[in-house]
Amino acid sequence: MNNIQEEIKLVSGDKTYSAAFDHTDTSKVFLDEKLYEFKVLKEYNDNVSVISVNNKVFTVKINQDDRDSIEILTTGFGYNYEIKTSTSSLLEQFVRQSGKGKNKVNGIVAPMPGMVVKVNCAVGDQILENDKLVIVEAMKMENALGSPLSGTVKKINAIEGKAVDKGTVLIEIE
Amino acid sequence: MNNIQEEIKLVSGDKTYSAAFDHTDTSKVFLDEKLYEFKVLKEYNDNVSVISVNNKVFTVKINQDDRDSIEILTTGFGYNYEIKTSTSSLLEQFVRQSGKGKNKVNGIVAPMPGMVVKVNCAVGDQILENDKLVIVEAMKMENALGSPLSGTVKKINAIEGKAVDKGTVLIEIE
Amino acid sequence: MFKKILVANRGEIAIRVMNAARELGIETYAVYHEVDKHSLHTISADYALEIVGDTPKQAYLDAAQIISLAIENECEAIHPGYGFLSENASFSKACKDAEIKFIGPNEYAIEVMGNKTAARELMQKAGVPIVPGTKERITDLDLAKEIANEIGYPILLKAAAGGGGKGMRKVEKESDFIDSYDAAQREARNAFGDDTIYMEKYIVNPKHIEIQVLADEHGNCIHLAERDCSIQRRHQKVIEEAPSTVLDEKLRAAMGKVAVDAAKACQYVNAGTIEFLLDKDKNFYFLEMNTRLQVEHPVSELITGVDLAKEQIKVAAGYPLPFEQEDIVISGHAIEARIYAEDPLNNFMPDIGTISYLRNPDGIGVRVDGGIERGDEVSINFDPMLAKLIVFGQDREEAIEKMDAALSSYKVVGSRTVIPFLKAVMQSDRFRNHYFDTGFIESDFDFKVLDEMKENDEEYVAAIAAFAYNKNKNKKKVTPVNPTPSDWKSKRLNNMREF
Amino acid sequence: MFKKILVANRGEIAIRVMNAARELGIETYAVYHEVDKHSLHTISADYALEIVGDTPKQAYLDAAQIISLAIENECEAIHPGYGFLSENASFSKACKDAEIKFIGPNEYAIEVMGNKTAARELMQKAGVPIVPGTKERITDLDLAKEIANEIGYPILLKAAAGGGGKGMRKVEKESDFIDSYDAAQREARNAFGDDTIYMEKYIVNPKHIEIQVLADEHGNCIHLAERDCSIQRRHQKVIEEAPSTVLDEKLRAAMGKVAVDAAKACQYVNAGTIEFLLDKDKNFYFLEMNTRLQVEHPVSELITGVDLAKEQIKVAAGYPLPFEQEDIVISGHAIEARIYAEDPLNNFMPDIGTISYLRNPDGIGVRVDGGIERGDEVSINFDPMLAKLIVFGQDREEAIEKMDAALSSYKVVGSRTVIPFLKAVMQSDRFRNHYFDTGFIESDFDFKVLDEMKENDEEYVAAIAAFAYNKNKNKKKVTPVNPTPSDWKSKRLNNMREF
Repeated sequence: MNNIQEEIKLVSGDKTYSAAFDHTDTSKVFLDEKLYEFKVLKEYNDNVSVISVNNKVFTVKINQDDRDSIEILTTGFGYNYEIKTSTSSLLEQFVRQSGKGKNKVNGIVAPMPGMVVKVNCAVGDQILENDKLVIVEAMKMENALGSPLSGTVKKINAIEGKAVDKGTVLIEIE
Repeated sequence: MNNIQEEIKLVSGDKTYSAAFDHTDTSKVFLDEKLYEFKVLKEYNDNVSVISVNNKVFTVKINQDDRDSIEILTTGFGYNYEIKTSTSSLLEQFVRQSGKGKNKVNGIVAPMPGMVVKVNCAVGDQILENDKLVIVEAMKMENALGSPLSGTVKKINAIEGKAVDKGTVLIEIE
Repeated sequence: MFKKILVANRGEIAIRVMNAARELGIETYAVYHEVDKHSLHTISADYALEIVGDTPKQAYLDAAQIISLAIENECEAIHPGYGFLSENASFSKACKDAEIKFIGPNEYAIEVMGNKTAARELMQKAGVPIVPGTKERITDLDLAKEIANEIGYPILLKAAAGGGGKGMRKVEKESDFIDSYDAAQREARNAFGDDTIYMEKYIVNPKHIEIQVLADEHGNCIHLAERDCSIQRRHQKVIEEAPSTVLDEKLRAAMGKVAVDAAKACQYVNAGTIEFLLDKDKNFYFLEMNTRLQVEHPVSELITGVDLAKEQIKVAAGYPLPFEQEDIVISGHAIEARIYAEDPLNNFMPDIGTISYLRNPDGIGVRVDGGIERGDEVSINFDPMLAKLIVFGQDREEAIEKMDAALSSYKVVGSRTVIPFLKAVMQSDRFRNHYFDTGFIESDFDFKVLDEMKENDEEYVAAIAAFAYNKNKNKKKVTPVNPTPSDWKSKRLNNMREF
Repeated sequence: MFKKILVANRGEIAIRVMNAARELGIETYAVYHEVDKHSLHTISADYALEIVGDTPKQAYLDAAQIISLAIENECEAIHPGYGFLSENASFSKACKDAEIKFIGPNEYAIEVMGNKTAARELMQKAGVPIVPGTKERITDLDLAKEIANEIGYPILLKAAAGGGGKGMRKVEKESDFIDSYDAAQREARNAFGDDTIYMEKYIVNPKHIEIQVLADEHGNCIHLAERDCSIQRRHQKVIEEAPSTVLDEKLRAAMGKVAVDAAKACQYVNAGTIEFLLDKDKNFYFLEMNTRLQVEHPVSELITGVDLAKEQIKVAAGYPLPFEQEDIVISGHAIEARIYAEDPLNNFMPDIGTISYLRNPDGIGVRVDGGIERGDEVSINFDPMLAKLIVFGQDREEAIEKMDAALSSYKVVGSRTVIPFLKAVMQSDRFRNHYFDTGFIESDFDFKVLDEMKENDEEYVAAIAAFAYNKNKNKKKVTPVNPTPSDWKSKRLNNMREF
């Protein structure tokens, strides 16, 4: 492992993997010091490719944006990783210490596009985690959406009868 | 048919179709004065598309080069058309009159890539149409290729044991 | 036989029907809304006719427009598939008035069986056992609560016009009654334009068993044994099989006879299904009749050898059934799994997106009735069912092995799917030992298994992420062609398990 | 049961075998040459191992390399598919020496049945009827001509090591003998590295009937009825069906018994096929034994319900056959059509190219064993078979209807295919009335039907050409991005019918 060029960390939930690369050979990756050898067998449109990893075959879609996070979609599952280089780790540590962590949504987010059928709360209501605060209809099914946390309803963006996009913050809670 | 912009002829073997277009609406074609209406339902890579013609659905690959000839591949069949605009018709007439018609291959052409197994003639041989002059092996099968015309062997380009590409003129005959 | 038929539907069922028609030498006409012009059913037809509407749904529900297209194109019959116009009595009648054959039952059967209250009454008269409950529309909520107390909780609220779990609510205790009633009514109104709700006893741990019937215009009516459709999420079927492991020859014959009686009672013609709840003591209760071809019809086809879609067309063309009850012999075992674009790790939330890569499994005893192909988008306009995977084995064990293997061969990349969940069911002891009822997913299935399945590959997938990062590193230094970030992240949200 | 097997093949048969293994819970290892790394069999496997060689063929034939990969990856068995190493006796032995199970017969059976002369002798001893002819290698051409005169023309020259029509020549008259002999010998040398040729009586208008056998390591050997593979071009099968319409129960039992005797005579284990010629008087003659799974095995699977690839693996793992002869009941009718990238309007000349669009038919009773997907190239490196389409119907008429419909649903765009030809066969009276023999394509099929089929759509296609011209007209005025003309024209040549 003399040719190791760079080490990164991949963070997925509470798991962290250390990856190291051989700069003379991009087909090799050391993950937690175990060697993985890669072959790209086939590439399709839309970032889909078939890759063999130590000869094991995976058909995956690899979504990568500029903010060093990668999503790997297999048949059925989606895996998300934040990439931490030594620089980004330091930066993040700094940001965290300054109390400006990543945006965490405090409230209920529309999990998919749909129509707001009913809002079950008002601004100022004290609510508990899992309280069903809003009902959204999508693909002909009603879904009662529960609060991810206990707190007070701060703002209501959902309007009965109106369509909402996926990701819209419907109810803000603090 | 007041908006007719241009008329062309499509020549396929001994058949000729006259096509006219409505310059206000490219979804319409008049072929031998019958109206055809088009919708492009879907487009794939490699010039493949699904087109409805008077609501009838065709999945086709359309190969068109700059020399105004079009090939349409369906499942199973290939259709080839030479496009004659009024200009090109005149030009062709002129060329034909000058005795410089289209290149017609005089001889045996390799119908596919393969290996020359045997040459059954020598330069100067008098041969008849359908005489099997050369044997080419391709996809593990031997194919004895016959002459498309009677005449004299002018030149032999096929060498036993050598690979040939599709379209190579193996034996020239005059 | 007809020369041309119009298929007034989309997706896999439209393709299924067109395949059947093609075997009978019939030319097929698809209808499509602009947003559906590239869809597989459109491009699979011999002819494709555009229908217009503010929304695709409106277009597919536009009876008058569809009938006039059929007339214009000299189609002699219309197959409605399932959903859309398939259980619309006035559409059946409108077809008849236009002298176009509706490939399905007459308006009377649709009408009466489509109304839960009327259906219960008719079934009771025909000697079909029904679940205790109200026979009329709930109007007086206080009275309704009294009746509920008499029947005993849990009770079930159901939309009279409903089906497929929509407008349906289980009520555990009296204090939940009003909220559940409101929700069921609202859902029913939105889904069916009819908010009539009735209630019945909630049968605890029942099996959902349904009997396929087939009747011709000459008075012949037979059944094609049962399907066990107990594996459901949100009252909607996910896995179906035939035959059921809990029916013996005697019970099959008894339920079959009742189903045929039910069909005859509503003067049924064409293919239909009588759904029953079967309790642990093998009591069965009429649930409803689906007056159309069902999503899960293939499992019956595979164990009986009868092509139901083809028989539907032949019956509509006036042919008598080519077999009698005693000719129907069941052999082998069939299982169907619905391939939904839903995230089983997130409460089966539909997951839209582009199916960037798709490869169906193949081989002996493997059938895929699919509605999409590689590159197609899964949109919110329609149900998130991508395809149905149906397998046939010499026995149930082989069918399960085959389903498990076929699910492993399935490649769907671009949206989350229920495939891992389906695999987990095939591997679960409860399913293998046929110890499951309609509460299986809600109560008995261990979702942790899915987390474990996901973690199984985690090491490799993390390595792939690292590999991709390393490979793309240099690329990222050049100015991106498209500087706007891709939107995949905004489409993925965490913490959605509890909603 | 094995935990891991290596499949030493490519294309549809490798995928077929991997499907079977997956059902048995076995992990699958594909092997691929660099040019095949993107191929469907490679990307369908659980694991894919690269094999090297100057040509892909050399790599797939490299027994030592493949065995050492199997050892390295702890694969307990190797399935050879068909072609390549499948009928290589020394490979079977090398596997045994390496303590890896060869999924197929032992070296003795391959050796003896692979040599036409030795096979004839052994069969004659076992009481299997054989075609009159030479039993030894032709060495003296004058003597050979004498024998030919005795047997009577036409005679057939055949490579001892041959199979699938390679190294085979029909000789109509004495004056053609030498030329035909030279050609057969040359072809045999190139194809098999063995130019031994023998000759036999050419049976006029025979049916090609073959019997599937299956034998385990415990002395059990049964047959799974016959396949009729009479529809051939260039002595290669295109359409196969089971059962044959010309066999009755008695003849089936007689031929089946002879086939089992033949298998027992060579101590056969695993799946194999005894090929016969059947003349008009129902005399049958041993042709050869294929000591491997055959391309057309699916038709037997569909009428018997036996999964041959799965049974092969189970037999190799030491399991006894799970059924006896009397358990094998045939029902329904199955037809297989091979989807070749060949131009039937041009003497079935292989047509290479990119399969720019591909869509397999689907539905009840339709099976596709395929080796390619949309976007793949058909190269000259391998046989031009894209897939096998196999259908099952309750009877022959339904199977034909189903095949006809499935062929209409098939979409293969990018190379010419035999699909229109296959459709024409399904629609031909001769085939429908089962009045056909091995001379069907050469002598009885009317190729004008194909011209008519092509012309049927001509009007629409010409309109499409005009539409495309008009649509692209404006585009052509801008400088083309790629100024070199596309090469499609150079790939298409006219006047190739007579070659």
